[in-house]
Amino acid sequence: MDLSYGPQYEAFRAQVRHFIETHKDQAPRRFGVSRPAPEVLAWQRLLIDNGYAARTIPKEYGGFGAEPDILESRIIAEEFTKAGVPTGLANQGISMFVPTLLELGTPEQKAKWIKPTLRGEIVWCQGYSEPGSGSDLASLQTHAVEDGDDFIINGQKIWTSTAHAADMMFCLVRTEPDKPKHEGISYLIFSMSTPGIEVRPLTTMTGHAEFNEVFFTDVRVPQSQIVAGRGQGWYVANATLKHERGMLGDPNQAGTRFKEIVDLMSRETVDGTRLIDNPVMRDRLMALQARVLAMQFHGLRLLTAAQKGEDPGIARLIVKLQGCEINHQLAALAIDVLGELGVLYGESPHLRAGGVWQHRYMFDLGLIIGGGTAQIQKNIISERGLGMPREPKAAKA
Amino acid sequence: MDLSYGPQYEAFRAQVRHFIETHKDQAPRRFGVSRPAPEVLAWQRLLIDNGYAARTIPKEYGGFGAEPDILESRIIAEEFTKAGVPTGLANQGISMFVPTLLELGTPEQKAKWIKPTLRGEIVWCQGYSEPGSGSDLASLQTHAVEDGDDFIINGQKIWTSTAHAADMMFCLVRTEPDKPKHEGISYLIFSMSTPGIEVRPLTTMTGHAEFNEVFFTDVRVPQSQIVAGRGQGWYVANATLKHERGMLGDPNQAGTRFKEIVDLMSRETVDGTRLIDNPVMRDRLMALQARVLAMQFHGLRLLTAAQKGEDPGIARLIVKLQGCEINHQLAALAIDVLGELGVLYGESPHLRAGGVWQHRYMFDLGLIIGGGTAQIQKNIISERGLGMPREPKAAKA
Amino acid sequence: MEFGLSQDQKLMQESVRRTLERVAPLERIRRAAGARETVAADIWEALVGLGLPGLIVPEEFGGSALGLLDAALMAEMLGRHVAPVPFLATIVMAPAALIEAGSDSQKETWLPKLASGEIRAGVAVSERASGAREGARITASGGRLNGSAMFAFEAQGADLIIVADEKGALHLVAGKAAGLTLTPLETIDLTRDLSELHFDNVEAEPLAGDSGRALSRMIAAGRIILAADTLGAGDMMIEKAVDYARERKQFGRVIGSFQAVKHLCAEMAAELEPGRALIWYAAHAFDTLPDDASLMAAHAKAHLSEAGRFVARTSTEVHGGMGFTDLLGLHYWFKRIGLDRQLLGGPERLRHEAAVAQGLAAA
Amino acid sequence: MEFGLSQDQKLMQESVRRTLERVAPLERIRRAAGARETVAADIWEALVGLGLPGLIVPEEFGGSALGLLDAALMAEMLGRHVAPVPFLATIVMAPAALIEAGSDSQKETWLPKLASGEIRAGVAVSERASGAREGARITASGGRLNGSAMFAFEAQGADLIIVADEKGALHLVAGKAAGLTLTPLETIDLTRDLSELHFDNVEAEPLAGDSGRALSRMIAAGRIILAADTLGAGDMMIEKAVDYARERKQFGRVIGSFQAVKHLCAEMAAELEPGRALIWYAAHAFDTLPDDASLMAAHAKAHLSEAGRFVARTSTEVHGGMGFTDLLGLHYWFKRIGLDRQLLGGPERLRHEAAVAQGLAAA
Repeated sequence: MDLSYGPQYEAFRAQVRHFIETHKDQAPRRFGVSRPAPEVLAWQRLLIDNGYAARTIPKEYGGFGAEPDILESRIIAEEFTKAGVPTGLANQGISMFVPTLLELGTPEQKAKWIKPTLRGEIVWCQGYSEPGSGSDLASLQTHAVEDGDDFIINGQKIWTSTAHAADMMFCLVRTEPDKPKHEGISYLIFSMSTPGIEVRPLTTMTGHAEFNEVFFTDVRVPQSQIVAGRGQGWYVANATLKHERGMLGDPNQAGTRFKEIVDLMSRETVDGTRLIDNPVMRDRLMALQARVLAMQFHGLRLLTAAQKGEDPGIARLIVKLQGCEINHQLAALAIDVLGELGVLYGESPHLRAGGVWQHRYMFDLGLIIGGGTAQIQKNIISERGLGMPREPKAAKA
Repeated sequence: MDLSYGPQYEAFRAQVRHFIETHKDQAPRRFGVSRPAPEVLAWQRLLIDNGYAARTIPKEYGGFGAEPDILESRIIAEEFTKAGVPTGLANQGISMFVPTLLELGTPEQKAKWIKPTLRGEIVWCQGYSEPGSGSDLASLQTHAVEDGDDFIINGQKIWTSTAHAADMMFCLVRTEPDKPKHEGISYLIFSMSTPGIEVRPLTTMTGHAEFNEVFFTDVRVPQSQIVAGRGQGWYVANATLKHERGMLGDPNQAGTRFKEIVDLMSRETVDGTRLIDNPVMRDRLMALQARVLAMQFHGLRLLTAAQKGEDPGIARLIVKLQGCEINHQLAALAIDVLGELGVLYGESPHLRAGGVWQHRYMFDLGLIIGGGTAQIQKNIISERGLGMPREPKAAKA
Repeated sequence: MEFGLSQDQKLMQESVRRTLERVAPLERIRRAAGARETVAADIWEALVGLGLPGLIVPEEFGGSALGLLDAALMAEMLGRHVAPVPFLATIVMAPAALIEAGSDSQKETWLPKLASGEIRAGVAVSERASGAREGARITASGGRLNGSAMFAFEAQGADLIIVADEKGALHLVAGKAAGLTLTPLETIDLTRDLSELHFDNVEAEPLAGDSGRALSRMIAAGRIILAADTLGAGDMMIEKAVDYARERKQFGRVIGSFQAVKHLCAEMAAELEPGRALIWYAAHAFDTLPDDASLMAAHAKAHLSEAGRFVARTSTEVHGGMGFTDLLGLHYWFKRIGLDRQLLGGPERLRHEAAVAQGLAAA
Repeated sequence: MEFGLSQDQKLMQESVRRTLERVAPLERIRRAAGARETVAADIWEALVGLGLPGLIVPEEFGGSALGLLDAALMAEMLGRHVAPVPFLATIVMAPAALIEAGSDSQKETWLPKLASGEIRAGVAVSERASGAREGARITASGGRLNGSAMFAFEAQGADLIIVADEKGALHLVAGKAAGLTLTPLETIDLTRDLSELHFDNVEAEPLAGDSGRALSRMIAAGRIILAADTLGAGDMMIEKAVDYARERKQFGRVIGSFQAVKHLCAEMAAELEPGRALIWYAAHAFDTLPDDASLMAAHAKAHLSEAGRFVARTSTEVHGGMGFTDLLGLHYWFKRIGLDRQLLGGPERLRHEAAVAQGLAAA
């Protein structure tokens, strides 16, 4: 155990701090979820030029070209978070599509798409899930039928965040209907302005449209816009997910939320008594703090393992399940602490923190479900982590 | 809702009280789990003669011959419990075997076995579970092979309480190995002194041998000692279980345990502060009280339904799961209240209440597992209670 | 000894259920929620037609003189259908207070009109039931009220509001009294209304009888009603989860055939179902065993709040992504259960009150 | 930045694991438990051979001068094998107190013999760590101790016992001192010893240095060790459950292919695994960030106690009836986790201390 970073990394940290100090006035206030505003694009350029975004992407594709170093990445994240300054864009184009293309794209595809994507000039959305294909993604039905040099796409995608603002989509479609389900899928990229694409906002339980549905009616896409060949889509998608898994997420989010609740409990009163002085509420708070701390340290453990190239095994597989659960429980505690204030919403008077806890309590439940439900996570933990057998295939009725 | 019993039942209650008042000096102190002592046998006779045991069993078979009346049974149970006087014997012979024989036995079998069983003169044990057949009871392997007019039994049973003290066993054995598993089982009765039967005490995690294993080596039993014919054993066993289900168990056990914990918390101190004055412990206590009360009232609801001959549906199916869980949680709270005192055991100084909470915490876990594990209970609740589909049969590998 | 519902009670509950199935389908709820319509006139009319407003009002004042158990059975149906109609305050808590401690004239003035559904009543007692936030308080002096009450129920459009002052005394205030300002509070649950009331020297009439007892009765009644509302909403969420799991296919099977999904559904039922008998007993105690009522009301609401939260979350999970969207409208039930939990005292406070009621904790 | 174990630490842990696999198989544990043998001589000798007794003792006194993190890794292995050997008091808590606040002469007298395994030490500090039961208390006056300490660790056969008096001052008492009566307390866990000590004017030598700090250090150390013991025992219970579920067949399938059983196993792993990093950090804090140590020790023990209880129960359930019998011996782990939970403060008390340590509650 050595929780110091050592002189070399501390020097790097100083450099990051200096950059932030010097440039923070140029940082945009909010990134938003739609198209990046001009000041966001400028900020992104600045970050890339200085190695604080697209850090390890080769220079020839518009990145900074540094060697991968997990600690450097963490230091960058830590310092930007500490300073309250936005880091680089982290949209699905940058975090999912670019790594995929780097690994599996043709030289032409890489040359054409990576640089403007990194710079935020092209916004991508992801077309994977369908209404009938959630946990069982490989059963997707959106199909692309050959027509000369083109495919004609029909079907529907769901959970497509930023579809309303995206220029392009990377999309899984069924091109080989006669093959087994995993082998009949291709990975296509196309412009969202292609005729026949309709985007409808998808309102969730929070009352907001955080996602979209996307409908395809005879959408014509050149066959050349396939990545990695016909029937390779499932393989490509899993390569993408592998990249996603490489990103550990910020282990400090729950910690930040925990601190917010301590503040809340120290401020809010019932009959003049602060909630932090309620022993039962405080006991819940402390039980959650232990969980939050455990997951923070667990995240550091995974970071070290990643840095050393070690496989942390089951330790990695539990992160999504536990992380989402703890966030949800934090929100539940905050709501209980707030009492009736905890059900106010919208633009109500007396709303605390803009209703963020109410929103989180619902949105975090969505996160428990999304990206592999808790049930799917437990399948993965037991099968890949503990080596338990898969469920037997059902006999034909 | 009418929580009074009405004049007729209150008259009955007075009669029960009078009986108890008059005869309680004759009541044995402890029943024990082995062979009934002479004073127990005498007490049982007295109870039967007055209708407080074997109440609804026909007179010709040695019972009292009353019409079934659930409220009368409840009043008897309530009054005996309140007075701290033991009710009649409730061994497996009386509660499981007698109802089965009444329904499915031949006239000769009924005439021979019921009366001495009711009187406690014949003690029975149940041979159902096997080491390899727990949740999947119908897969049992103990087999009986025809040999002239006899069967020759070989195999092993487990979880056989009182086997060490029993005169007789009612037992499920496989007699038709070529039939589907549910159709190849027969229900046999035989003496425990038959040569080839070996009883070995089965020590559990509590450190006590609450159960036994029973081994059969070439045990010879006349074919006439079958109940309801060859291959009918599964049907007979389920008829027995139906009777068991009819008995609702004492809905007040958890209530009694709850009161014991309140006493415990009012008495035990840490650094001079009573545990009941610890707000966090008290909160757990209150949360459990609500669950205990809910299950008590739930029991009354089922009682009324049974009395009216109504099917309470899912309400009945959840009782085992919830009841066992609450008892286990009560024991867990008691142990936490006791702190280090809560791990003392055996004959240790300072042991509270003879270590009953420590024992319950473990034994109640056994009850969660026994008689259909929590997982089997959830299968039943979802399938029979909620109408969800059974798991598909596994395809042959 | 009969622990259960009478034939009449079953019929009445069934009749309200059928009416709500007809007049309050999901599309109607959606429309009402979209329009912030917490008194859906058509649904309200249908319930008035069934005599719901006079449920617990004595016959002499035009009511049906039924008990809180009957009211709880109705609340269960309203929760089941997330009905956007007043009930908690206007049909239960306000009449309960008037019945308990109103003078003859107060009863004659208000009960007949409440029983007929001609007028509605709100209540402002949250500071006494859940504790005061932000120093909210009402002072009473010389027949005038001053101060603010933060979480009043069904006060929007009410003709009468029953208000507890900081000492727990109850006052009758006209909905349109001069000096009374009402600020609607938007909550996650758009099917019911919550308001902040500000009193600037507002004329008020004290409730004639024992206010302390009346306040404690109306709070107990309210808690039981909220528990029953959660029970009904939870029941529906379980049914919806089971139905969805029987339809939805993944990996070539309906998801309801996966043991994980089946067990989630079984756990929901096992957690929620015993709460039904607890509510029945609490309501029955309110009607006939008043010494038990406050304790049982606290337990019923705390317990159903916990079971309800588990069901709300789990049913949503069983629905997967669809449960998270607005498409199926499942969130209306989720939010109704969420609101119930926070009104008239959260579980921790209620458990503390339960301990106090049994002499196990200092007040 | 390296959050993890060094190569040396991994090797040392592996070597103890292999040794225990050899010398402490289930049959050996069973024999020791049957004979109430809490110092299994052969196992103890094997661990002495690995230098375990001197683990945290400075080199000048014949020890290895390793940290609490190393000790926690050893404790994990001992929990994993439910080893019936002293560790908590004799190898960690007593040396920690002497190192922290012993005079040179006290260190010289005791540490070398402890480090060599020649003698053993018990500690009697439960009244300060968990609170006093039954008015147990020790008064110190004129170099003499009087009163009783109820839950002393590893005091049976110890040559030295470190005792906290009612004011938190620490004293060194010879195991055979006149006036000291030791009553063994039998617990559910027959692999470790707990005793009641009675002092009748017993000669004692005060620990030379800052007793308050030494006491707080030894309690923090003890809590971390107990948490690690639970981690190891819990890990083993998960492994045993998984192995059993892969072997045991019901309904024509191994039960480990049923989703319900798989998910129970997944939940155990998900609950327990993050506790490992929490223990590592707490132990590391003890070694290098002393301001954080008490808080982290409280959190680690409370958290592992809760996760451990869940694992102990769930693993038993996965084993079905077999888990409930003595046949597989699973209960030794169940009980070890059960004992760990109750020593040096249960979760509620520890969470309160965690709040106090952060200024969120009054002491």
